[in-house]
Order: sequence, then C-alpha cells, then structure tokens
Amino acid sequence: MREYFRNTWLGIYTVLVGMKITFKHLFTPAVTIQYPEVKLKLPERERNRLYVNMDDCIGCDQCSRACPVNCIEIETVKSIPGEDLGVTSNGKKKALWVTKFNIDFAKCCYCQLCVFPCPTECIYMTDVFEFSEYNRNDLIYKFATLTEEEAKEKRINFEKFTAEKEAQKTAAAAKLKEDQKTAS
Amino acid sequence: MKSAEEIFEILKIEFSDSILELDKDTPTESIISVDPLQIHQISKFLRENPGLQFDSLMCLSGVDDANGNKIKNADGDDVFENGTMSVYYNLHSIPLKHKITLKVTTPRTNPKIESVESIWKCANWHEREAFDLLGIYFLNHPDLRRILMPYDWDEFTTEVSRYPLRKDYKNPEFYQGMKVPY
Amino acid sequence: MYEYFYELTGNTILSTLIVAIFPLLNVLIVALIGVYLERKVSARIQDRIGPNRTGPFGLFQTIADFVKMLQKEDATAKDIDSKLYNIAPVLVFTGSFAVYAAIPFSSKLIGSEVEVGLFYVIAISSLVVGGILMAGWASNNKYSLLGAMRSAAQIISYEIPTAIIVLSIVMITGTLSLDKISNMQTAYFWNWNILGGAEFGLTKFLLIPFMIVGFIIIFISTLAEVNRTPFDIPEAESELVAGYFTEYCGMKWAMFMLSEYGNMFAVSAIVSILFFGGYHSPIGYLGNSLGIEWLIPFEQAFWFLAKGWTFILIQIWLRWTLPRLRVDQLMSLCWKYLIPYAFVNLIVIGIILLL
Amino acid sequence: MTLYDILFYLFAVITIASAFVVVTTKNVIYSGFSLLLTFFGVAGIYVLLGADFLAIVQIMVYVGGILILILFGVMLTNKITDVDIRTGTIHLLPAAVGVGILFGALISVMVWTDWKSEPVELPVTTTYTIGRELLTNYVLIFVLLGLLLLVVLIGAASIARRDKE
Amino acid sequence: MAQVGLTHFLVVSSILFSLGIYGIITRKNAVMVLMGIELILNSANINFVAFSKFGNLGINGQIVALFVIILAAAEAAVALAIVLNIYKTYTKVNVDEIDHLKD
Amino acid sequence: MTIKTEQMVLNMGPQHPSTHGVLRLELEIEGELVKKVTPHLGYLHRCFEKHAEAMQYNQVVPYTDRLDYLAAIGNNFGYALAVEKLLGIEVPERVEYIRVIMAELQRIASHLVAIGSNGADIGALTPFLYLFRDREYILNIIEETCGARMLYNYIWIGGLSHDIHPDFIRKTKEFCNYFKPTIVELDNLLSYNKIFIERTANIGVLPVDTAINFGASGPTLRGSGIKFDLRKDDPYSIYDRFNFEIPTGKGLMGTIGDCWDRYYVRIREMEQSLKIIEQAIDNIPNGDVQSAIPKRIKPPKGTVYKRIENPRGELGYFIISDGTVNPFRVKVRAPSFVNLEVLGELCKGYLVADVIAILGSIDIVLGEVDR
Repeated sequence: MREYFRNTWLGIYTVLVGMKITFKHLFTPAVTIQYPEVKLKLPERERNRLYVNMDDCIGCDQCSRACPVNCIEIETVKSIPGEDLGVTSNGKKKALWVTKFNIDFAKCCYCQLCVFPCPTECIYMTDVFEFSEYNRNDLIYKFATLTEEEAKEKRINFEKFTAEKEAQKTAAAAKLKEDQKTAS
Repeated sequence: MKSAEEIFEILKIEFSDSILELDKDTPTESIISVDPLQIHQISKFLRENPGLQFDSLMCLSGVDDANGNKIKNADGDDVFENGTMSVYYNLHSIPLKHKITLKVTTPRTNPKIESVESIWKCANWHEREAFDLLGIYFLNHPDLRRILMPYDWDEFTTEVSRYPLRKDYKNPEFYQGMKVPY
Repeated sequence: MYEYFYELTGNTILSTLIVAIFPLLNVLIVALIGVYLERKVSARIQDRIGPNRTGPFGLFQTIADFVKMLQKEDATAKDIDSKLYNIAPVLVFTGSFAVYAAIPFSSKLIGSEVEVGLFYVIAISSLVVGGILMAGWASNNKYSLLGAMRSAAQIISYEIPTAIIVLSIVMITGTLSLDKISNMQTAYFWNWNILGGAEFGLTKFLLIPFMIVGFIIIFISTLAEVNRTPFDIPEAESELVAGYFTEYCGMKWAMFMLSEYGNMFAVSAIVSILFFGGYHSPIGYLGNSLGIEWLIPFEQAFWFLAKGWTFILIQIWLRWTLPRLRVDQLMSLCWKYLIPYAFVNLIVIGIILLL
Repeated sequence: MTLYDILFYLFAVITIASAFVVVTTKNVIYSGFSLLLTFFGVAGIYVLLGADFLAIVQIMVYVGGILILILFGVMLTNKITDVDIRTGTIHLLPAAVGVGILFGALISVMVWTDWKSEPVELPVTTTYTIGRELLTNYVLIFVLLGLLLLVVLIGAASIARRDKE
Repeated sequence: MAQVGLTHFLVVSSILFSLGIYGIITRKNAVMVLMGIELILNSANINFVAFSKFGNLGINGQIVALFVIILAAAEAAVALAIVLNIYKTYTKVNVDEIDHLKD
Repeated sequence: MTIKTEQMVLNMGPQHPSTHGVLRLELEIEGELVKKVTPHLGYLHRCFEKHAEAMQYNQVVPYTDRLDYLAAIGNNFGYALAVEKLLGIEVPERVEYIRVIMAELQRIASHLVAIGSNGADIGALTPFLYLFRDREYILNIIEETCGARMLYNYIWIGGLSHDIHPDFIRKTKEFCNYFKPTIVELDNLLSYNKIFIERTANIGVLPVDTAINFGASGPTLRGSGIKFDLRKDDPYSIYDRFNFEIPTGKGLMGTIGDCWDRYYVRIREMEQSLKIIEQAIDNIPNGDVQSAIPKRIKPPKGTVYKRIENPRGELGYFIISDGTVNPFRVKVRAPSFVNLEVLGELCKGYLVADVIAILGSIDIVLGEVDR
C-alpha cells in the first residue's frame, strides 16, 4: 500500500521536475544556427575538399600511392631537355609534365593521408565542404593545368625525343660497332 | 595467473596426443596448437578446470593460411591446393586474469572443426562468421548459416567466389542480376 | 446561432450546414496552428529555432505542408483492403469532428444544444475506435494492426476514468448539458468547478482538493484518449513506426492528423468546460461594463479558445518532456491507479455533497 | 417531405442496407464494420423517436463496447494476418424461403394491425425522467442488472481465461 | 409514402429482425451468429422505442430498451468469452463443426 | 494471459526508426509477447577485413574509423596499439597523454549518443537533443585539433596525425566545467523519471554468468554488476596512472543487470571519464607527437591480439603479419557484434516495446557489427 502511494507520488513529482527543466529550456536561446546564411567558423585544420596547387606539383605520384581508396589519378610525361618547367616554391626543379591530375571526390575519404608525403606541400585540404553535384562525374576534379592539346603535344614531343634519342643511340651504337670493327 | 608455458604443460598432461605444440617464436604471444577435432574437449577442460577458469572467449578468428601451391583450376582461376585453414581462439579468464591463444589447423579442402558454441555462447556468431567468410565447417554448431553475406550467396556464385575472405577469392560477375564490381 | 441563420435563410438544412462550418473551420485552424505550435514549442524546448522560412517566423509552414499534402500522390500498398482503407480516415475524422456538435464555443455559438451533451461527447468519441481498427486492419501491415489493437484497448479503457470524473461533475451540477455546466460557473474564476463550484460555504472548500485530483485524472485520461505522449503507444514511433496510419500518405494521412489535433482541442474544451468555467470569462465581461451587448459572445469565444489553447500547450509541453509508457503499463496505470483514485474521488465528492 | 421524413428514410436505408451487408457478405470483417453502421442508423432512429438519451447509450454501448468486443473476437479467432477473412454459409435457400415467409407474416401483422398511432408527448428531458424512473419504479431491476453485469464481468473473464488442459 | 409514422418504424424493425434471423440461420461462424443476435435485439429495441413514442408505453418503453441494451452487452461479453474458449479448444469457430461435448 | 492467439512474425527493420541502423530483427510474437528474436546482419557489410589485407598498415587507419563511427578514436587507438605491439615500438609520453584524453572525450561523446538514443527509443526526444548539443561541444574540440568531426584518422601507428591545437587544453577544461551540471540535469529529466524507470527497470535482465558466457563487454557487462574494465584489468597505454572508479550496475531501481543499470552505468562512466581528463589535461608533457612514427611499417612475422576498452566494450584487433607491408589478416573483435548476440537471450518473454528498450540499452553501432 505504501508502495502504491509512493509510486503515485513519484509519478507526479518526477513529471513535474521534468516539466520544470523543459520549461526552463523554453527560454534559453537556441544553440542551432541558420545554416546557409550563418556559417560556423571552421578551424584552420579543417579537412575537407582537397586542393592541388599545380604550380608546385612535381608529379611524383606519392599522394596517389598513399591514398587508401585510390581516388587520385596522376599521369606524367617526362620533359625533354631544353623545356623550362619552372621551379616549385621551395626551389625544387620540376622534371615532369603533369598531364593528368584527377581526384574523384565521390571516392575520397578525407583521411588526409595524401597530404603528408607530398614533398612540395602542393596538395592540401581546404575548408570547402559544399560541393554537391547532380552528376557523379562532376565530382571528378581535374587539376592538371595543361590542356588536352598541350598534353598531347608534350607526349608527342617526348615520344619524338625518345625516338630521336633511340635513333641516336642506335646510330651511336652502330657507329661504335663500326668503329670497333674498323679498329679491329 | 599462469603463463602460457604452464598452461601448455597442464594441457599436455591432460590431453597428450591432441596438444600439438607450443609456438613461442612469435614476438608477441605464445600460441598452443591443438587438434581441431578435440578442441571442444580441450575448451571444456580449460573452462572448467579450477586452476584455469577460462570463462571468456575474447575472439575467434578464422584465417586462410594461403600456404600450399598455387594452381589453376578449370575456369582458369588461381586456387590454392593442399593448403590449410586455421582458427585462433583468444581466451581470457576474468577471475584469474590470464590469457592464452589456441590455434587449430585443418586442411583447406573441406575444413572441419569442432564447435565450441556449447562452451562459450559468444562463439556462435564468431563461428558463423568464420563459416561465412572462409567456409570452415563447425561440427555440432546449432545454427551454421551465413551471417554477413546474403543467405542466397551460394546460388549465384561459383566455387572460387563463395567465401570472400579466402586468399584466392575472386569477385563474382553478377549477384541477382546486379553487377558486383560496380 | 442556428436561429439567426434560420431567420436569415429560412431553410433548415442550409442554416444547419452553415452552423456546422464553424467547428470545421475551428478544426482546420486548430490543426494548422496546433502543428505550428507543436513544432515551435518543441523547438524552443530543445534549444532549436523551429520552422522560420515560410513566412514571418515560419507561420505559413503548416499551410505549405498542407498544400504539399494535397498534391501528394495517393500511393497505396498492394495488398490492402482498399474499401476499408479508404473509409477509415473519413470515419476517424467524422468521429472527432462530431464531438464539436455539442461543444459550446460561446453562449451563442453552439452547434446543437443537446440535453445530454456531455454523454454525447463521450459516446461519439468511441466512433474513432472503429475507424482506427479499420485503418489498422485494412493496411494489412503488422505494425498497423498492432497499433490499432493497442489503440482500441487504450481508448476504451481510458473512457472509464473519464466517465467517472464526468460523473462526479454531473453530481455537482446536476445536468449533462455542456452549456448549463458552463453557465453554472459564470462571473468570476472562483466559481469554477476546480475551485469548488459556484456556491459558497463549507462544501466549496471541502471540494477543492478533490476537484484538483479529479482534474488531474481527467487530464491524464483524456490525454490517453487522444493518443498523445506519454500515451502515444498506438503510434509509438520507435516501436511501431507510425502505428495504425503507417501505410497512409497524402490527404488520408492528413485526415488522421486533423483528427488528432481536432481531438486535442476537443478534450481541452471538455476539460475547460468541466473544470474551468467553459466559455465564461474569469474576470467579468468588458461588454457588461461598457454596456455593449453584442461584444459578450465574442469575448466568450475568446476566453473559450484561450482556455482550450492553454491546455493544448500543456499537452505539447508534456509531450516533449516525457518518455512513453509501455502498453501493459498504460493499462495498469488506468486500471490500478486512475480508476481506483477516480472511484474514491467520486465517493468522497458524493459524501461531501450529501453533507 | 419534411426534414424529419428525409432523416428517417436516410437512417432507415443506412440501417437496412448495412444490416443486409452484415448477413450476406462473406468477409467477417466487413460484416463487423457494417454492423457499426447499423448500430449508428438505429441510434439515428432513436433520436427521431425522441429518445436522445437512449440513442447515446446505443452509440456508447454498442459502438464503443459491443462492436469493439466483436471485432476483437473476430481478430482473435481468425488468422489475423490475412486481409480477407472468409466465412462459410449453410443452407442458404431454405433459410431465405423461411425468412421470407416470416418476414411476410411480420410485415402483414405490422401493417394491418390498427396500432394506436398518435404520438404522445414525451418529456423533453428524457434523461431526467429515465433517471427518476430507474431509481423509483425500476429500482430492483436496476440493481439486479448491476449485479448481472458484475457477474458477467467475472464470468466472462474466467471463461476466457480458462486454460486448456 | 405517407407521413412517417409508427408503421414505418415497425417495418424497419421487422426487416432488421428478418435479416437477423437469416444471419443466424445461414452463418457458420459463431461470431457472425452473434452479430445476427445483435441485429434482432436492435430490432426489438426499435419497437420498444417506437411504441414509447406512439403507444401507451410512455417512458417505460425507453427504459425497457435501455435494459435490453445492457443485457445485450452482457450477452455479448459472455458469448465472446465462450467463443474464445471454443476457439482455444477446437481452433475453429464454425458452429456446425463443433459437435462433440468433450474431447 | 492464456488466450491463444496466432504466432506471427514481425520483421523489425532493416528500415525501422529504432534499430540503430540497418539491422533486421525477426520477432516471433504472440500478441505482443516476444517468443524469439533472430537478428539478421550484414546490411552494412563493407568488407573491412578484406580491404585491410590489401592495404598497407598505415592505410588501414582511416578504414578503422568507419567501424564504430561514434567512437572512431577508440578504433584508431586499438589498431595503433596492436600494430605498435607487433612492431615493438614505444610512443612518447605526450602522445600517450593526448591519446588518453582524446579517447576519453570520445567515450563521453559516444555515451552521449548511446544514452540519448536509448531515451529516444523510449520516447523522450528532448534529452536526445540536449545530449547532441553537448556532443557538438566535444566534436568541436576534436575538430579543431584534427580537422574532422567524425572520422578522425587521428591516432596513427607510433604517434598522432597532428599535435593538439593551442586552444585544446583551455577548451577541454571549459567543457569539463560545462558538462557536470548537464549530467545532473539529465539525471533529473530522464534517469529518475518514473516513466523511464518503469520502462527500463527489471527489463532485459542479464545475469553475470550469462553475460560472461556470451562475451558481453563494456557497459553491457558492467551493468550486470561485475567490475571488469580493460582500463583497469588489462591496462594499456597509461591508464594505470589515473585514479578512477569503475561504475557497475547496482540494481538501484530494479534487478541488477536490467536496462536501467546498463543505461546508468554509462552516465556514471561519463563522470569517470571527466575525472580522467581532468587528471591528464594538466600533465601533458612537451614533445613531438610524430617522432616515433616509423617511415616504413613492416612488422616482423607474428600474430597479435590487442584489446582496448572502447565505449561499447572490448574492442580487439587480431592481426597476423607475414612480414610484408600488408597485414596478412586483420580480424576485429567488435564489441557491438558480440553484445548484439545477447539480444536474443534478453528479449525472450518481454513485449515488443521492451525489445526496443533492450536494444537501445545494449547500444550497438551497425558499422561495427557488420564491419
């Protein structure tokens, strides 16, 4: 019987306590923000969309290898002597034309593993986090600065160069043989 | 609190022929290899012996040892021949605070191991998982169904793509009309 | 009201229809504002802002939702019993709307001033049970069926404590007419039933604690009858998805919601009539002191709506504070706690009245 | 044709049509829900006969109580996971003939008998009058009915709860 | 269609009565038989109330109807309890198949 | 009740508001009484173990985040400890301290979700949102340090991905002060609410021996009244330096091991976590957090089983290394996976509504159950 009245009392009392708490909250200011208009200030270490500063990229492929989900795709063409590719901001000389540098953000897992191995610190994460697209292919970001034609040209140049070099080599080899023959 | 060597000695006395060896070479922990068809009895002893009291099975992991030699089967897929499968039992005693790792090894074709489900209930799902992903059959298991993969996975797949955690696993082309590697 | 329109139109059917429009409008407005308030109050309680995009302070949000609901495709599951499935929302809405026929909004605006109004209100609300069972059955969904069974058991059980408390009020007032009960608590708030009724003397003061207990019981049991948290077991979102209206969408779903909010206002109105003076002002009428006769009915309507809305707000407040009970606990709360208390309350009130 | 007449025919049609569905449909659930309409129509007829209290008792007891009881009975004694609950019928034809004859006899009695058909003035406050009568002239029956309800409550509960040995 | 009078109510009541009888005879399911009985009780009630309005019965007719409603409630409760019990015992509720007293 | 009704099968999930993800429960019910519960898993299976075999050791870390996504730091921590044990490396003091603080912050955040969703399952939505508000506080602190809110990839093998943010210590202290009154408010609003007690006390009672036999761990085990916490019983990292209690279920409102006990253990555990954070936060030594990270992770041959106390229980990593850069086998002993197995045992004989309460009190994360 005591239990019965105790239950009744507890039922009413705890409900009233709860109501008091929620009533207090009725007048506390909201903690939410109006998202598209008001935005949170993101910390500087924010890990969101990757950005590649192509001026500094030397095409070393380290980020691609570090990526656990293989979302970075890099293609490079070797430069031929005489071409000036410029230097990176920390003074390294570039040696490769980066003809393709695609990041598929549909795959990217924002783990930042690609950022650490980069020798020139040219790939880094920005605080852009709104980049939804209607088409999945639009999520493949192309960072390479060379146009298709330029890339093609570079490739042809390089092939031509290697072919020439090969020809030279074979010619030199033939010459050497000739020389050896004649010498012997 | 007993070390692995002491437990090994106790087990060696109790089950002379089913305890195979104590592997102390690994840098981290010692492993006692036992007979796969005696594991139930040994486990029962381990749990009920007052000096051991292994009341908790921490983990049960099936492993494809990927030994044996690689051959090509009829479909041209790489498969292992004459290899083995292993199951590791990580045991722990809450009152006595000691740990031990057991290992059983069974042939790769038609692997069979005694179930320890009746000793540690938590082995139920672990064993189902090992069956599901590696195809190890646990004898006397009450409910040996697939657990993570779809129940009808067998109907749509070939031999080589049946158990995904095997090292020679190959993705099937289609599952229920859906392309698998999308 | 009815007489006024009868004189205006000279047609019984037409004037009946016109009078019937007011409660309908009220139900719609209650649902619109009720949903808005529910969202806003819950948001404030949970430290959020709530709807604020459609119109100033999001005022048009529920209207926008309503328009959306109208446009929605009426998707139905394959194996439903389509006849009953389509009738059920209408029946549920009819049940909750029919209650309004007897509720006096002011001394002039009463749908039908029946002698047995209070009894009628209790009886007609059980029509909802039929609709709910129908909906749950016809959906051919186990969640719906479980929800419907729970709901039927719940509503029928909670009618008993409600009826007992109503009985104690009837003992004091001696009438079943809602209008007469309201009129007995006229003038000032100390004439309200919760403060012992209109008469003075020892009886009044003896009654006060028991009337408060009666009020708490009837508030709890009406809360349960309209399936609000903590008694929203039939539609318990985390267990039964949405209970008996799981399979409904679009306008049919909106009918259930309309009836829910209509019911909320109806039970609030009943509680305020029984215990808080109905449409009468607690502090006297401006129309009386100014001598403007026609102002009084409007004032009465204002006070009635104000009381009704106060109780709706308390219902919303409770909803966002409490967890929900389990189905058997709900029953034991009714049978083991509310009914004994209500009975004791009834007997004690009877003894006090005999003194 | 006054409003009274219109309402009478409306309620009569509702009552009879739904009662017809109750006894003819094969689906138990349909007949259960048609019964609701029948009760409702009967309540309407009571109102037309000036028995407003009775009408509300009808709704309360029949719709709120008996009907729900019957629906629960249906749901507890059938496979509740099917939408269609079919029930069989037996000897339809003899029943139809017999009931037809009975109906003819009844109607002829009802129509040809010279009933005293002047409406009497019933008291407007039926509730009050019924209440008075119940506690004066019918007080014994009233108390006995209360007892009966108690017995039924206990009896029904004990019958339904009886364990199958 | 004359002015609605006593006869109209009596005709409605007798139709309801006949339908109730028909239901009781033709239905197999015990619950359906119960529904037929409810129809008959309702038709009787209409008669009582009609006579209370038109005959000499006065308010007594309504009171008897009230008693009938109460009895109907009691009857329905007991009947359904029995039906449930039968269902538990035989797992069927068709009246023509329940033909032995003890199993 | 002995009214015989038809047994029916109710499929709860995979799309259901309160199965905490895509879990499907097959309930065999009689009326509302549950006769049997069969969980069906695998709707969120993402082949973690298969993936891990194709990854290098350090690339697995982001994948571990996705297991128990409510306590990602714990997952990183366990994996890092396991590989460090294989490699046999020691990590600097500073790293240990930061790891412990982070793990405890994460434990609070995870328990907040667990408690809140347990309440929300029972119908109290408001506490749920209050707790999420507090969780945001923690997430902001962690985000500032490692840049992500949920999938941190923070604890690396041999170190951390970033040093702590300069504001970290101040903000963590602020949080500790802010959070204590919140627990009191939560207790008053939900824990001691009569309805909540009615719903959870004496429901889903899990006796100690059953719990151990089923391998239950974490609050699910401690709710049954046994003092077993890996931070004390098998100390890893530097937990042995701190002074804290292990709260256990005492059956305050009903039987020991009921839903309320499991729920309440979590609340008390949050207080203990605060205590650990307060002890650790002032003693973080100086140093470099990345000095011990090996350039090339190539552990020797061997097996390791390392377990830590994650918010949901004993999280174990069983790793076999074959001496190459890729792990040969990674098996995760996920606490939710093992704890979920108890569900079938707990729910027998309770009502449908209790299944939800019990499931909420076990607190599973489907990412971890299915892996």
